[in-house]
Amino acid sequence: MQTIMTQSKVETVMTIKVLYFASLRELFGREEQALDCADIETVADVWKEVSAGYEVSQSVLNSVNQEYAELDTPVKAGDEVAFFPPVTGG
Amino acid sequence: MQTIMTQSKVETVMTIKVLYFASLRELFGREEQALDCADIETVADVWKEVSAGYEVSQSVLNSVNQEYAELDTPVKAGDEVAFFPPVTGG
Amino acid sequence: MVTITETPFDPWQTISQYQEQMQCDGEFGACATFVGTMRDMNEGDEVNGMLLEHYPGMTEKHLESIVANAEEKWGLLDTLVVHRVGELFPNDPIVLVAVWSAHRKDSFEACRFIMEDLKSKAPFWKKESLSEAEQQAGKNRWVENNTSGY
Amino acid sequence: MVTITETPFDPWQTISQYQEQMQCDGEFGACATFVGTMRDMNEGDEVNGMLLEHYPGMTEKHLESIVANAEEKWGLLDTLVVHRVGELFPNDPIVLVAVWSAHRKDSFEACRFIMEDLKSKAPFWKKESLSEAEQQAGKNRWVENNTSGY
Repeated sequence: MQTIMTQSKVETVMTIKVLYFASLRELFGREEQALDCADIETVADVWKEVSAGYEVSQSVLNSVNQEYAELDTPVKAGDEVAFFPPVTGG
Repeated sequence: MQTIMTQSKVETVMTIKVLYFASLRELFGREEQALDCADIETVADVWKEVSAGYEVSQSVLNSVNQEYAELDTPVKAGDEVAFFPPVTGG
Repeated sequence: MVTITETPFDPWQTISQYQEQMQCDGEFGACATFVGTMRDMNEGDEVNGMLLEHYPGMTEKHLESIVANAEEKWGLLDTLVVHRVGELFPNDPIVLVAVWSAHRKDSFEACRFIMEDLKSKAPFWKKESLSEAEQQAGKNRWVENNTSGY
Repeated sequence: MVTITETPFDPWQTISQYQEQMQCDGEFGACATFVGTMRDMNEGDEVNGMLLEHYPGMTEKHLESIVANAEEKWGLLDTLVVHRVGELFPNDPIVLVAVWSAHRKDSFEACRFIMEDLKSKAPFWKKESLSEAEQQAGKNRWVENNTSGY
């Protein structure tokens, strides 16, 4: 997961990539955003930053770096965090 | 199952059709025979008549008129009785 | 539909053709299938060929009653059972069961139920040829029991 | 093999072609498959179309881990999973799972396990268009939960 970067590129990585899918994408009116990672320690912190006051409920699932995660899962710069409703494939 | 017959044909129906399949067909050296139904009341009676002393075992299954049957299932003239080993299809 | 055939069949083409003439387009959300194929090994021995014997009449009746039982027990839209008889060779499809239903639980359970009932009760018997030499010498062996599928 | 595709696929032709290039001829005695197809009704409403959204990257990874789990749990010879995304219409195949094994118990159980895990955890989301008028008005509905398959 770690790559050697030039000093000028370090800045771009000091963010967390946040993705939204399905009804949450429509609710938030966006599918992706870059979040400054200052003061972010967990998925719950990410949610608080991006959700504009929406309560997190059982029907909001999340993942960190494309693996299912919990609200207390740690998040660091460069991570990809996603929020989405219960899945309905198949 | 019943048809109107001329007197001359009644005689042909006073038999039981006995069929053998798979290893039992090979053991008995025949696949079919007509058995006089005198003194035949059950599948066990049929077996005694045709088996030339072979013991009936758990690995001999039977049917009467193409439905699974037991040794004490009644058998009458015109019936089709079959003996066969455990099935191995599929 | 239940079919017993001496002719080799392609299971996927058979399902595809059967499905095309079905009258429940848009209704079925689920199709579970099972295809049994002849292997070239059994009980540790190489198998070169197989003779599949059945009880004409009783076999068809029994398979039709299995299908009727499954259709009564689960909500099925259509069911197809094809079983090969006669002379078979390794890699030949032996049996095909395909079950269509609105929801997946029904087709999964019915497909397995039909296969287990077929294996344990439908009057078919397999005789294996273990090698060409044995085959020519008529030294084949009857398969004695099917293993349980549960 | 796991494939996500925006292109409509014929499940039977897909299985047939996949099986032809498999390297286990003579070894597999059993193949259990499941095909999920789009119905024209859901929860009592007529459905005209569907948008199937997924999480590119995570979806593939998750399906591959389901397959790896199944292959570890049962003795499988090969596994194929195909899932459609994008715009779908009634009667379109949505998902295909095919599992090959030596004996039937393994393929039956693994096929159902893969489908249940896929339905409950793989990141796909369905949005239904209930009528052409609603579709034009952008009034579609997200499917909220998959029903249990057990």
